[in-house]
Formats: sequence, C-alpha cells, structure tokens
Amino acid sequence: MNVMYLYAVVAVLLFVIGLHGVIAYSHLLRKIVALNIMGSGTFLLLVSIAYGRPEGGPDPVPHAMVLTGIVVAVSATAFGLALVRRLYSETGKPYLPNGDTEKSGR
Amino acid sequence: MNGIVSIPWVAWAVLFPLASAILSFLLGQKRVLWAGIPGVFGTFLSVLLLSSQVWQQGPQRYAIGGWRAPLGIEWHVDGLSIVMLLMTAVSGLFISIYAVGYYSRQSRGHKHSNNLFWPLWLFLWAALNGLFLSADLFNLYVTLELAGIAAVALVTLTGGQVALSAGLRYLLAALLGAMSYLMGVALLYASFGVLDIRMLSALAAPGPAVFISATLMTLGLLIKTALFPLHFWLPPAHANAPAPVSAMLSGLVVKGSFYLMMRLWVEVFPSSLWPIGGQFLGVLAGAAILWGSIMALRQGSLKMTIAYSTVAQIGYLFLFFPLASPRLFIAEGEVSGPGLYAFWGCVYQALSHALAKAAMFMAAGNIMRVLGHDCIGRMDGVNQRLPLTLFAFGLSGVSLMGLPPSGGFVAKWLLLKAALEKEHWGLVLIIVAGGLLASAYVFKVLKHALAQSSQNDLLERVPPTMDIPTLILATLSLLLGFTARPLLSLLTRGSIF
Amino acid sequence: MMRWVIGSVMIAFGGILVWGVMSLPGGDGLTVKVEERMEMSGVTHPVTAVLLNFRGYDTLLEIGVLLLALFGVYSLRRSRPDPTGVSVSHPFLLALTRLLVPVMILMGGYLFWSGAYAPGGAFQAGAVLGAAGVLLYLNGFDLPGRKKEWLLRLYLAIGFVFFLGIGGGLVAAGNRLLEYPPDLAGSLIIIIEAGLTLSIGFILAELYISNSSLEIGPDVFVTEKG
Amino acid sequence: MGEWRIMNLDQWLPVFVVLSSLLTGIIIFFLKEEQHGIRTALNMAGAIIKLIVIGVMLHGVFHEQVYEFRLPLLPGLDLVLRADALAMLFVVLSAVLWLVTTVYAIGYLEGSPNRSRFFAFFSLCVTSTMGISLAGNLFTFLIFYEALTIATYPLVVHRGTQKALRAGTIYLIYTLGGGAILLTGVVWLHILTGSVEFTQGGAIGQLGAGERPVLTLIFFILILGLGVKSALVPLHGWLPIAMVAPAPVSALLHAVAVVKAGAFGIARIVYNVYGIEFAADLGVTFPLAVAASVTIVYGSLLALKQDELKKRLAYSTVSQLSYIALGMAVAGPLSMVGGLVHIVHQGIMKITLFFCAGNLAETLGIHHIHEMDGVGRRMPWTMAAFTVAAFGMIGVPPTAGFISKWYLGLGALEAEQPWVLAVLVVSTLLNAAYFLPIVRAAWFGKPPEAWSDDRGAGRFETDWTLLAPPIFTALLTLGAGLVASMPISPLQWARLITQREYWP
Repeated sequence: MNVMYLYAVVAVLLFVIGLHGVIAYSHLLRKIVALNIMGSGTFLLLVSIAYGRPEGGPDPVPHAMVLTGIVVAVSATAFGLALVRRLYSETGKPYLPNGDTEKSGR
Repeated sequence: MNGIVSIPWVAWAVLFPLASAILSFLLGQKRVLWAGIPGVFGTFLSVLLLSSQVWQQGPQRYAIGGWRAPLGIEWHVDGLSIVMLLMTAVSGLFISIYAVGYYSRQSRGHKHSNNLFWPLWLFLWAALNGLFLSADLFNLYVTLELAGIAAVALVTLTGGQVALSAGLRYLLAALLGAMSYLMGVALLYASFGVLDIRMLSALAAPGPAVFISATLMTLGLLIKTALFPLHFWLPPAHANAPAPVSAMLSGLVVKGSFYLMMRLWVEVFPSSLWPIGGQFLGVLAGAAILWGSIMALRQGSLKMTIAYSTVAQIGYLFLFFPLASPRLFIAEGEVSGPGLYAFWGCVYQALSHALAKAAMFMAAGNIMRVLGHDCIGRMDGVNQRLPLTLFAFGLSGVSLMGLPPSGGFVAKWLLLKAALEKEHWGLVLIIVAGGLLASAYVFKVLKHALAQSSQNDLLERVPPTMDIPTLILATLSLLLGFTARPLLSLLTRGSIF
Repeated sequence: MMRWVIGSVMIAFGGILVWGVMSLPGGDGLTVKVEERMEMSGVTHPVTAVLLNFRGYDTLLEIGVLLLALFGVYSLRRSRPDPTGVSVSHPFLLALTRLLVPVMILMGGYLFWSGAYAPGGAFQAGAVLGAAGVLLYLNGFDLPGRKKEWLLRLYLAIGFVFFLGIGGGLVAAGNRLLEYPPDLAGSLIIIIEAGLTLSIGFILAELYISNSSLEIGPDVFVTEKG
Repeated sequence: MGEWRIMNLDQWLPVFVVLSSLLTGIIIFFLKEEQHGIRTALNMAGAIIKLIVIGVMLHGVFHEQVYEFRLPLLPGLDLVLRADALAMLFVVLSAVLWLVTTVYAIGYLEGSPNRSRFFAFFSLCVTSTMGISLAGNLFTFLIFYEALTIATYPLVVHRGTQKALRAGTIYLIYTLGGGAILLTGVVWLHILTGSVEFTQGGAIGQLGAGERPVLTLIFFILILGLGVKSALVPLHGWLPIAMVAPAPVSALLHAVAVVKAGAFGIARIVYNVYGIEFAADLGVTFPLAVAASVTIVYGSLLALKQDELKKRLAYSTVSQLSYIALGMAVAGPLSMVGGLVHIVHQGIMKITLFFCAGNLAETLGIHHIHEMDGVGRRMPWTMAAFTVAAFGMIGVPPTAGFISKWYLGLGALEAEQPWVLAVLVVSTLLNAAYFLPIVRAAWFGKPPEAWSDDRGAGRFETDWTLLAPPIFTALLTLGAGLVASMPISPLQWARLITQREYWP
C-alpha cells in the first residue's frame, strides 16, 4: 500500500466536508471557508498524486498546479470576503437574502 | 500579404485583450478608452484573421512556450473553437461600442462605478478566448476562474444591495463549479498523467476514477452553465448587472462552460457515459426549456424576463446530449445523421442566442435609461420614444422564438430534425412548445410596449452609440438565418467528431 | 430532516470518491519529461521550471486572476483607504513592525532569489512583502505610491506587464508565445519574477487595506483601540 | 455571353419582386413621421416597379419560361423562389391590390400617428406574401408564411388600444400555434423525402406504400397548420377579432394576403407536394372537402347574425375562402379551375367590400348595419361599388363570383359528387340572405336627417384616395366576369394552371 493513498483518501474526505459546508450552512463566511476546505482537499490530492512513484522525485507538474490553484483560491477568497463585508455593511446580515430564487438553492 | 497570413493570430487573440486590459487599468479612468478601443478592435481583427487562417489552412495547434503537450500547454483551434471565438468577437465588438455610450454619461455622476468596467471586460474577453482555444484541462480551469471572477466583478459594478447579493450568489456557484471541475481534473491526471484533451481522448479508458471525474467535471460545468435545476444563481445575476454586462453574461459567458462540456463529453469521456448520461441531461434540458420559459412569462420586470429566457435557451443547448452520441458519424466527406444535426443545431443555437440575447439586454438597457424602470406593465409609449430599440427587441425576439428567417430558426430546424429522426417524440414536443412559450413572453413585452402612451414627453434620449449597436446585433441574429452554410462548413473544419 | 438528507448524500458521495481514488494507478506523471528538459528551462528547480517556463501561460493568467480580484474589490470600495484613520498605534505593535519589516523585505528578496534552485519564488516572496505592507498600514504608514495614483497602479501591474510584455515581445519577434530563447531563459525569468514579487506584494496588501473602505462608518474591525 | 446574361437576369426577377417591397419597407421604417412626401413616393415607386417586373414575368411564364432563384441555406436545403403559373396567379393579385391599397391607406391614415411604422410593416407583409407566392419548396414557403405572421402583428395592434392589443394576442395565439404545427409537419416530411420541391403533378407520389399512413398523418398536420390562416372552422376564431385593425389592413391582409396565404398553401400541398391524384388515392381529399363545406355553411350562418359590418364581412370571408379548398378537394380539373380562380375573384370582391366599409366608417362614422339606412344617397359611388361586390359574392352573373361558382358546380358534377352542388346552393342562398338586406337598406332605406359623424369631404362624397380604390376593384369584379373568355382573364390563367397540373 502506497502512502499516496492515505493522503488521497484524506484529500477527498476534506473535499466532501467542504462541499457539505457550502451546501448546509447559510452564513456566508462559513460558505467561503468551506469552499477553501474543498480547495485544500483538491490541492492535497494533487500533492499526493505527485508521489505516485515513491522511488523517484515528486512530479513537479501537480505542485505547480497547486501553487497556481492556491493563488486563484486566495484571489477568489479575497474578493468573496470583500463582497460579504460590503453586503454586511448594506444589510447588516451575513446571509444571502431569501429571494424567489431560493427555491432551487440555498 | 504573405506577412499577414503567417502571423500567429491565435496568440494575438489572447494577447490583445490582456494587454489592453492592463493598459486600461494603468491609464486610469480618464484615458481608459485609449486602451479600450484599440484593444476591442485589435481583438476583433485578430479573431477574424485567425478565422480566415483556419478557413484556408485547416485546424491549428499552437504549443505555448514551444513546449509540446503533455509537458506544455497547447492551443487547439478547430472549427468549433473558431465559431465560438467569432461569436464572442462579434458580440463583444458591439457590446463594447454600446458600453462606450452607456458609460459616457454616467461617468460624470459616479466616480467609482465605471472606471473598472474596461479592464474587467477585456480580461473577461481574454478569458473566453483562452477558454475556446485551450486544449489543456488545467489551463481551462484557470480560464474558467478568470472568466468567473471577472463576470462576478462586473455584476457588482453598480454596487447596490441586490446586485451585491446576486454577485455573491454567482461567485459561490462559480467557485463551487470550478472546484468540482478541478477535482475531476486532478483525478484524470492521477489516472493518465496527461492534461491535454487530444492525448486523453486516446488514453481514457472507462474505470471508476474516470467516471467519477466525468461526473464531477460535468456537475461543475452544469453549475457554471446554469442548467436547470442548477440555474438558481443566473436570473438575479443577469438581471441586476449593468446592461452591457448582462449582455455579455447571458450571451457569452454561459456558452464558455457549455462549450467545454461539449468538448469533454465528445473527446475525453468514455462513450459508455452517453446512453444514460445523455438521456439524463436531456430530461434536465427539457425541464429547463419549460421551466425557464414559464418563469420568464411570470416575471414582472423586463430584465428578469430576459434572464429567465436565458435559462430556457440554455436548455436548448443541452439537447445536444440526448440527440447526439459520439462517433455516430465520421467526417469523411459523407456527413449526415441526427448526431450531426444535433451538433450543428446546438452550436447554431449558441451563436444566435449570443447575438439575440445580447441585443435584447442592450435594448432593455435603453428602455431603462429612458423610462427609469423596467416594469413590463408600465411600458406604454416605448414605441413612440424608442422605435429603433423596440424594433431591435422584436428582431431578437424573432430569433429567440425560432421563427424564420433567423438564426434561431435554423437552430430549431436542425434540432427538430435530429429529434424527429431519432424519434424522440418528447423532445419534439418540447422544442415546439418552447418556441411558442418564447413567443408568449416576447410578445407580452411587445404588447405593453406598443400600447399608446398618454404622455408623449421625451424624458431622456439614448445616444446613438446605444441605439445602433443594439439594432445591428439584433439584425445580425436575424441574418444568421442566411449564413448557415458557410458557418456550418467552418464548424466542420477539423470537426471534433 | 434536511440535515440528515444532506449528510447521508455527502457520506455516500465521500464513499464513492474514496473508491475512486483507491482505484488510481499511481503513475509517475510527467516527472521524466520535466527532468529531460530541465536544462533548457533556464532554472534548476523543477517546480519553478514548470511554473514559469513549461506552463508559464498558466501563471500569466493566474496573475490575471489576482489582479481581477483586486479590481473587483476596488469596485466595491466606497472611498479611498486612509491609513491615518485606521491606525492601531499600539506602541508594542509599532516596535515590532519597525523590527520586522526590514527583515521581511530581506526575506522576500531571499525567497525570490532562491526560487531558481530551491523551493521558493515570486509567490512566497510576494506573500511576505504583502504581510509587511499590512503591518505598515496598521501602524499608520501608507503604501509607497499611494499619493501618486498612477505609481501605485504601476506597482500593482508591473509583474503582469513584464510577463505579458516579454511573452508578447517574443511573439512579435517571431517566437511562440512565452517561448524564451534557451540562453536568455534564465534572465527573462528573473526579470519576470522580480516584477511578480513586487506586484504580488502590493496586490495582497491592497486587498487587505481596501477592506477598510468597504463599509460606511468607521472600520469596526480595525479601529478597536487598546 | 449574351445568352448567359439574359439567363442571369431571369434568375433575379423573382428576387426583385420580393426586394421591391422589402427595401421600401426598411427605408420607410427609418423615415421620420413628417416625411410623408418621400414615404408616399417610395411606396408608389415600390409598387409600380413590382408590377412592371411581374408583367415581364407573366409574359415569360405564359410562354413556359422558368424564373428560378436558388440560395442554399443549409446543406440539402435551399431557399427557392420560382415563378410558375400558380405562383403568378397569387403574385399578380397581391401586387395589384397592394398598389390599390397603398393609395387607399395614404388617404385613410392621413394625420394619424406612427405612419412610418405602419407602411414599413405593410410593405413587409407584402414582401412575405410575395415570398409565399413565389416559394419553390415547402421550406421557403414556411419561412415566408411565418414572416407574414410576425409582420402582420404590428398592423393588427396599430392603434395601441386595449382592444387592439387583445386582438393581437388572440391573432398570435392562433397563427403562431398554426405555424408551430406546420413546422413540425414540414420537418417531418423533409426527413422522409428530403427537400420538398413544388412539382407539377406532385413531388412525393413515388414514395413506397409503407409510408402511406405516415404521409396521411403528415397531410393532416400540414392542413391543420395552414387551416388557421385560411380560417377553416374551427380554426377561424382569430379572423373576426382581428377586424379591429385599420381598414386597409383588414382589406388587404385579412381579405387577401393572410387568409390567401393559408388557402394558397393548401393548394401547394394538394397539387405540388402530394399531387392531386396521389392525394385522392390516399383518401385525404374527402375529409378536406367536408371540412371546407362545413366552413362554408357555418361561416355564412355566423355572418347572418352580425350587425357590425366588418364582422359580417369577416365571417363572409371565412365562408368564401373555403370555396378554394373545396375546389381542390373535389379533385377534378373543372373544380380545380373554380377553386383557383376564386383566389383572385374572392380577393377583388372582398377587398372592395372592405374598402367600402372603411369609407363608411371614416366618412360617416358608420360601423353597424343598422346605421346604414339610406346611405346610398349620401355616398352613391361607394355603395355602387359595394353592391357590385356583394352581387359578386352571391354569384350573380356577370360578376366574377358567378364564374367561380359555375366552375365549382360543373366540377362537382364532373367528379360525380353532387352533394357539393347542394352546399353551393345553400351557401348562395345564405350569401344572398346576409348581403341583400344591406344593399336594400342602403338604397331604399330612409336616411336620417343628418349623418351624426359626417366629416364632410370636398369635391366628392369622400376623399378621392378613398373613393378610387373601391371603384377600381369593383370594375375589376365586373370585368373578370365579363371578359372571362379572353386570354388575359383570371379564368384563362386558372385553366392554364390546371392544364399544366393535369397534363404536364
């Protein structure tokens, strides 16, 4: 059993935990944190599959993908948080208002 | 002349919008158009010249940095990419001209609202062009995120409470979709060690990891394309954005993720996914057409109606999956069969919807500018004040209804043909019913707008930069009905089938 | 009720995903391909080679994403940030900042330089610089260039401008996009990384600083005194 | 070289016919409201150029010249404009009546708002009608058929009142629904047979026996789609309601263009798609004949009950139109002549009646039949025209209507379907029952002291632009009957079509 699988399983579990957070919570900060947990799961999976061949060095391509992914995640998070703060300052609530579009999503 | 032919226009199609985006940021608010206008025309021309290259010489591959796949990232330009690029270029050009007019007056009042429109929009254009060109799954992820964040930022430009929450909803959906897509990419890379679409199509064999990644990527792209029932974010975002932004979001941005999904299903995912997966998507598509149209009919505000119409029209795009199946037909001179018609029909639907819907949102922007509201019930007199805009609205409506002679009609004809040939009676019914429902909501608007108004005073005029591009785009969506042959022939260059 | 439904769907979904990753073959990906071409990359660290050469186009777009996020935040601002209004001005923090900021700048420089042959690079360096910028702001110092808006914009954009300019210049010169001539690759990458380090530092700091201008009243998170 | 040039020009003639009104319409749309001089000039120039081109083509078609324009739209699918004898019948009718109605409309709409929009869409309607007439295959027909629906809507709701808007909605529900059904049928047929070119003697008769049930089904789908515009009962509901439109619209569109588009389409399906013999063989003509007969009688009965003049005329249209379908469904050469010639005859007679109704409304504010007592003395010319047309509708010799009914009757006997004669007799009696009282009241009724809403009008009983058109069409009504045996008459042209259809 390769150690890669241990990390990979943890990675997908993180992904699912994050997904659950995005769906189950309505507080916007929680949603954004949950999205980051999903992202971490994905990045962990990429890092773990870089060690698919234990004898050689790690595959640098997934590492580069993770670095790129992290910057993208940071950007999106920063923008998302700014949006939440601005919305909070307008409405006093860290939730999305319940509109008529709420039927199909949270 | 030789020089023009040999220039790598494919690179300029991405470089131009990127360069003008950053320049328009650097130049600041007052001189933003110094970079914006050349950027728009440069991008448009690059795409045009690239198209003529592909038309004459066939599909192109371009190894960025000189590194061939699988190590490097490659662009792959075939007929499908070109048609999508052209769609973006033509709509983009007229949306840009419209935006010049739209922001020329507002800029005096609001200091903050518009100065970032141009960098954001040009980045968005670059992202879309990059998306249509790229053959690398991870690079596609980056373009998706680029497009997504630019789109959300554009939605929230106005900064009102409604726009903010719409933008946030959109951002969450976009990020969730992209994350799901990225997980799928990771699994595919872990399975096959390559990211290039062409290489994957040779390697990808059915297996648990492949099916899971196909599901994850499909779900992610479905959220981003807003197929029913994952469309919840679309109507508020598209309806509450500034008019030129609504036009590009509804017309172009949703097509990006749809295009990617089409490519993945045809080229990467195993064909054993099609029978069940395709039918499942067909059910969602049918539901989208009916639900979107009915909701559009029930809206009281013009922009919400148009936004829900997009939900319905997206449904037509996804008829590709139940009606086509991969490798049903091979492009060896003899091309026929329902699959090909479905492919043609869906791409044509994407095209004509892009032009028509952009024109429609632009028309709505003109109406809002003059009336100060977009309540359908109080639209009497639009006819007297904005005859050109109303005419443009009607023309684009003709395309949405799928009435001849319009691009929408060609799309509907092809789809109907595919459905009848496959004896898919349910879809036949839905295609026809969807057209009728579309006429219901378009004529609902026209009816109110044609009502004679008691007051005849002109509150406000729209500049010709807003009126004329609207009319041109609407006319083009109609003229698409006459250009099917060259476009479909272009589409079949290096066909993905 | 809804919680249980979501929860059990998630558990099932997690199970399927675990089954999926357990079936992964565990190949060596592109390791060999990268190793073969390291010499032509202009750097010695494989991740940097992938990031800035083999897949440099990804990185170019990624800086675009970072800039876009900043544009998004900018368009949400209600006013221009004013450091004098948000100063924490705690003597301890001030002392710490005076001590730390020079070290951070030095460390940023080191990280940037080491990226060519060891873990590190523009992103790590930029992150440290960004943190330094935040510390300075919290003590009432402003970012350099804030007074001249065009200069600040230049700092923010310079990484992207270098990257794009070199990429586009190469196309104009007849190369492919971002196709560095092998003998120049090392120096071009250094130039790009230098620009990126500066810009990333500024962008990250600006992302933080702009937060104070998102709200109408005084900033509740930053102005708590004592 | 010279030969090639001539061929090339020939090919473009049908396009000119379509473009002459299309371009006019587009330019007029962008004209300002007050530029009525240019607008009138454009309208008249377009109509006259069209007539000249048509004249050339008429001569050519008579000498078996082919005018065909082909534009490939989709792989295996062309837009085809072709002038054959049947096309020319409808083209000439629409073109002549367009000119007449344009004159009428200029007078009628003087001083009212939105005239640029009105004339623009009016031209687009005529364009669509030309396209329908000249369509060389089902696909082209469908394109223009739907375009006509869209182009008519702004005319129906022209006044922008709540009543007009409601009528517009009902009009759309019927016509768009019909269009959708037609589209389904056309695509289906396309899958079975490929592109369906209109061919003399039928295009699909050679298909195998296995396809017969499907072909029968498709026939009824197509007729259902076309039946809406040709106002077959029970699909006629939109027509009387659409009468809220201004008089020129009612006159040209709802007496001629729109409803004829449906009837003409049925003719194309029966003769040039299925072929009359194949259709009769499939057994689809008899149900069509029954539907037409029911419509003839039911429409007349409803007309009898109307007091509003335009509504009575509308129901009369419902009834009279089905003579055309009946002529085809009886499936004999003589009845075919009767049906085809009625396309023209019904057109010129009904447009006269609508012009006259418009004149009464515009000049004296008369909308209802009970207000018409003695109106013949105030407006003798108008009522004379009305009387001629009404006699034509009844079928009194020597008017045009008599010719139609005569041939329909002969045809029925020839095809050994005597029950059709009974339908004709009943219908004629009903025609007389709803037209003669009007004529009697107008001439012999006692006029009121003063006309309540008399707008007065200089030299004539009303404006000359309103008066000349009905007199002209009334003369046509008489002429078509009097000179029926001369080679240029509609009757001889219908005989020519029939000859080419039966003995190609």
